[in-house]
Amino acid sequence: MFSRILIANRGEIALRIMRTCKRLGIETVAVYSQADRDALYLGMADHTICIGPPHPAKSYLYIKNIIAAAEIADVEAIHPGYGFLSEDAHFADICRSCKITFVGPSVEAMELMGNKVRARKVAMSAGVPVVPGSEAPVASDAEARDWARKIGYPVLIKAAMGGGGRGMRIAHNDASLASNLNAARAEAHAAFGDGSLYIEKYIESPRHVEVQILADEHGSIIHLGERDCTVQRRHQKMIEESPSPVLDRHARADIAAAAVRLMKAAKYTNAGTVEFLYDPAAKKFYFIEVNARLQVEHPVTEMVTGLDLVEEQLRIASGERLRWRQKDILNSGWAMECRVNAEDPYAGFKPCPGPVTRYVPPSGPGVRVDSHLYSGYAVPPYYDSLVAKVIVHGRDRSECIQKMRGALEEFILEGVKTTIPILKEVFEHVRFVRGNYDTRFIENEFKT
Amino acid sequence: MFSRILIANRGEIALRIMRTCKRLGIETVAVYSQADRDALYLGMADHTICIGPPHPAKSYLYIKNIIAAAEIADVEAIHPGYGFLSEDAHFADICRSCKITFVGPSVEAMELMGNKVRARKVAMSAGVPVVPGSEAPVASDAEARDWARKIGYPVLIKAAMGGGGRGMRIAHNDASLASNLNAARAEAHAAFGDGSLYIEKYIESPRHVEVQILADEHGSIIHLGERDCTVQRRHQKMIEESPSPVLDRHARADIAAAAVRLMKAAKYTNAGTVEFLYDPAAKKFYFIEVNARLQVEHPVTEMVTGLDLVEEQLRIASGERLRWRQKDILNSGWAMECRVNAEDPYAGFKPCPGPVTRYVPPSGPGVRVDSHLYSGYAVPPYYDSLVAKVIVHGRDRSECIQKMRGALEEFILEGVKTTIPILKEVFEHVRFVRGNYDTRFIENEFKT
Amino acid sequence: MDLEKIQKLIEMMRQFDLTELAVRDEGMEFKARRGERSFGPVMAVPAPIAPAAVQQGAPSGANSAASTGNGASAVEAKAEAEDKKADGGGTPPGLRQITSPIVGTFYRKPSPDSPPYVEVGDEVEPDTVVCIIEAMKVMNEIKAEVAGTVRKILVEDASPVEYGQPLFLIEPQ
Amino acid sequence: MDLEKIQKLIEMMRQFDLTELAVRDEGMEFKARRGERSFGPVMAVPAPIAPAAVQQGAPSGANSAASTGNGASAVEAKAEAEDKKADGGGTPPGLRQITSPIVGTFYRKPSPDSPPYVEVGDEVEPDTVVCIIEAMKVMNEIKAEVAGTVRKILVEDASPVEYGQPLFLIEPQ
Repeated sequence: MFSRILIANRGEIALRIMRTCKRLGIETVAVYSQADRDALYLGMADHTICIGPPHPAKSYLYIKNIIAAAEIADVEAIHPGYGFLSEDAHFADICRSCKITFVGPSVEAMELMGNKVRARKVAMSAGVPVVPGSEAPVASDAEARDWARKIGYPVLIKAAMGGGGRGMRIAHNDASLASNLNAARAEAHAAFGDGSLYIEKYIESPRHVEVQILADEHGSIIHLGERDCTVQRRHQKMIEESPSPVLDRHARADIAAAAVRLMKAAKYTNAGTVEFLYDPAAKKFYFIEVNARLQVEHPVTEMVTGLDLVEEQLRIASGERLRWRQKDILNSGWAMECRVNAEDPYAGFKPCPGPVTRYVPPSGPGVRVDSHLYSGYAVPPYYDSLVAKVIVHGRDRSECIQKMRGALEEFILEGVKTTIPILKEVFEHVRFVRGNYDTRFIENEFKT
Repeated sequence: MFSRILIANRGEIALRIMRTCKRLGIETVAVYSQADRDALYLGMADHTICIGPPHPAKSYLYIKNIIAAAEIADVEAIHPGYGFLSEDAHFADICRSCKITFVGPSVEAMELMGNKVRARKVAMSAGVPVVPGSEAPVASDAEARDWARKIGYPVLIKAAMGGGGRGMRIAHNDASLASNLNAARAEAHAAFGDGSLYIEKYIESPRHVEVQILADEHGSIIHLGERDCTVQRRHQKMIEESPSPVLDRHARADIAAAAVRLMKAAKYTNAGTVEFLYDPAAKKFYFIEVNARLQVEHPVTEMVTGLDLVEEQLRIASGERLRWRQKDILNSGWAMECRVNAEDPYAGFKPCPGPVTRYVPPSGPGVRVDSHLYSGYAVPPYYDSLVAKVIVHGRDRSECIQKMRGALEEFILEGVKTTIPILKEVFEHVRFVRGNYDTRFIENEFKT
Repeated sequence: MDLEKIQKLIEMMRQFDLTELAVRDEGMEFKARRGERSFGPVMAVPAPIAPAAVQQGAPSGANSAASTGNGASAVEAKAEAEDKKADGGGTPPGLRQITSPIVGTFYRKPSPDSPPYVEVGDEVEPDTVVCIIEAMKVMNEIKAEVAGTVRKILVEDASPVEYGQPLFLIEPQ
Repeated sequence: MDLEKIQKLIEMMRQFDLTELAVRDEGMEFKARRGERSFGPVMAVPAPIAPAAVQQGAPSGANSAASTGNGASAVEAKAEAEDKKADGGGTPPGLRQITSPIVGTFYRKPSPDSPPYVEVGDEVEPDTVVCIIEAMKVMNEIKAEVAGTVRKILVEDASPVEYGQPLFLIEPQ
């Protein structure tokens, strides 16, 4: 195991990773931008290094300063958390050339999974269903139209380099396809520097279901069950749970097996997530993409498995063998997570940075809050607006819903607007309680 | 189930009970003394009623105002928490005569267990080993000496009405017995209004092991495993864990079976704890007493069983049948609790009330903190100094120790002195880590 | 007078380190001044209530905030608070409160058909019964404890009352 | 009286670093004053750092609270902060800092056997190299960016330095 690592991230996930390191006796080096210099969690680190001004491009995304920090602090590994550099194969490659272990998959697996077209090919070759569509970026509008007619409208236009819902458009017929293609291409160019688009089947009422994978560097791979992240706003997850309320025993086994097959084919190592769209009416699932990193919603899996995913990541990255076989993984009960963002949910989820005047998180049996907030903390305007994750564990889904309602009710977070009010609404919504909703639930049922 | 209950307590346990009520949809009526009027947890209650000035005798122990509050708020039940009126059979009797359900055992069981001599007789009749000693208060110094010689020195002189270590003295020979008897009698008179004493075998290196019981009003009774509460200061528990590190499989089964036998014989209902002294050298256990209420350390059992003990209490009190059979109770992993008191551990555990200037509790996988504190709360000087409980759950004892070290390290609690520093020391002490200590561990090994 | 509001205002002054605050709204006027120096814990720390204030049944008032202060200005504030207490705790100048010594149900009449014990404008002696409070089926007579004139009845007949709740305003003789 | 409104007003005062605020509206009157000195964030609220301050490598100081402000008094406050910054941020009056623009290892000499780039007392021009900082095996020459005299060298040779860390104190010409 490592004796000292650098955490190339901030906020709740930096704190989360530090907690596991503390427990395992691993020294931590925390890097921070000047906007985070007063964050209390820095006090938990063994060393702290300022790596730049507030703007992420000049600090948390500035590879040169992060690597320099790793070198002067003499760390053996860098944990990238999620976001920022976590899926940057170039960064992982630099780590490797500097002989610093990147806590994540290999550069090759990251490159493979970072390209959706290549990832899709791997899936198909592994016998994992994909959403019907063009297997490569469409060369022309005519090709796009041919694909659309072959698949059948409605179709989705997606940017090859997009993600998190960015760069997606729906076309219902030839005319709307033509107009949307131009707009999507321009957007993709502006946002990702690459205007490549592909066309795929638009699934009407999908669920988002993903499978957590752990794979070591010695060929062992297991899954830790699925998470259902169907409650999203603007394609960003709001609520995650495990298990999924819409999978039956067979579908659950099939989707997990497919995920394992795919990751094996990709020679994937460390923790990763295979995301699927699931069509509950047809009982069919379709591979979307791989998230080659720890995910925001990983605590949901921790609650039902009793594992510490950050610990598993560190063990795998340090070359250990998986300590578990598939049969050792006994998911028990139900878990849910709510993401609390410093945003105004009734003004289009507008970010609301600023000082937190009072912060009293909920607690109690089966309640966990991952957050770097405290009374007096100021949410900086430069970064993601996620400020807390409320996670509950109960015997079944209805106990989870009860616990989450209680926890949200109890949560005191004053000074900034947050998504807590809309989360409370969701937990009272009859369709949520019954588990009967799709990925457009929030936009269709709530005024945001 | 009840639709509205009153919580006749304050602080962390009032908040703890409210959390479960919220989840179960039970309205809560919180009573408070004027010293607690600014406590944030009162905001979670559906109704609040001021019941008196700060002094407990005039508020939390003042039955008349509590019953009047229950009547004007029209509650169906009163949960007494721990301490205050929780073991007061007279209060339970008044509740019954006012047709308010007391969330606890019957008046008769409370009276039986409240009297140590009677409780001991029940134990003996149920075939549960007791510490050898006088079965009744000794009538004279001569009788005390006869008992002491029969049992063999050293012996313990105990006040019949004492508890929590108060009113106990050790005698090593006839001479020290004679002098200690007089002192103990005077103390018992002053403290409890009753000078009755009894004599029992003094066990040299005992562990404190207790068994959690749940019994419904329909004759079903189960145990939830044991807790080891050997780490004590001045006979008050500091650290509790489950399972006990010193019991083997047979001893564990025997002690649990003995506890169930005793509680059955006492016709005990609701949640209760049977406390034992365990002599690891002789592998023998001896019944000490029954705590006829929810205990401070109940979260330890919640962590390993996944049950919510307050929920079980409420269900039992409302007349429901136990939802579990013994075989359904699968204790998994290990759990530990640290009590954080607002005291100066290096000045004889002197209470340190006052304002909490900064409060940032630990969190993370398997970490739970039960506390009513927040940044800006002032710990009042009138009540128990317990201000927070840090509870961790892990796969095994060593993972628990790691997690607790991390949690204590992370805990920011400024403004008042607390027991956190000595708890940290305990978690580094080789004897604690090895599980090799007895109830005098703190006084023998630490400068307090 | 709403002591809680006053306390909140004073707490805000400390929290945000104000040296002066004056507010006039809805017939209430508030004016306060603090010392120039910074005071201890900046966060809204509710100080433990002084037992003296409590025994008088006065809500945790302006003086408790001041009691954590130090230096000359805190003493000033405290002295001011004591002055206020002398003329009636949280009540309008010149009036005194009768507060509930127990929890129960407040009744203005000995029985439904009887006339009320007292009405606004009535003169009372210290041992005049002004109401009864029922607790645990027992009727507890509450006496005025002061000689004067009833100026206001603060609680509706047959309402629940908590410990320390103001029941009447009396103008002492 | 609307306490929330009052609190918001007071919060605004702090947020925008006002020393006085008086409002009269809809029958409500409000007047408050805060101390002249910098109170530091009251609840240790670190305000977002203004990018301007950051590029100068100045510590997140008293001025950062002002940087979010607007309106007349905020402008005043900001001007004050700029003044402070001009005389050196956290440095002694009359001196300027050279701060590290990158993370790395600080070297005073181009090679172990060479003399140091600068010593205390040396005159420097804006493009005088004062040290090198090694990062990722690359030696980065750091220039004075100001003309003046080296008054203090703040970092030991061959020590690690973080972004924004003061390296030298220069007395400008």
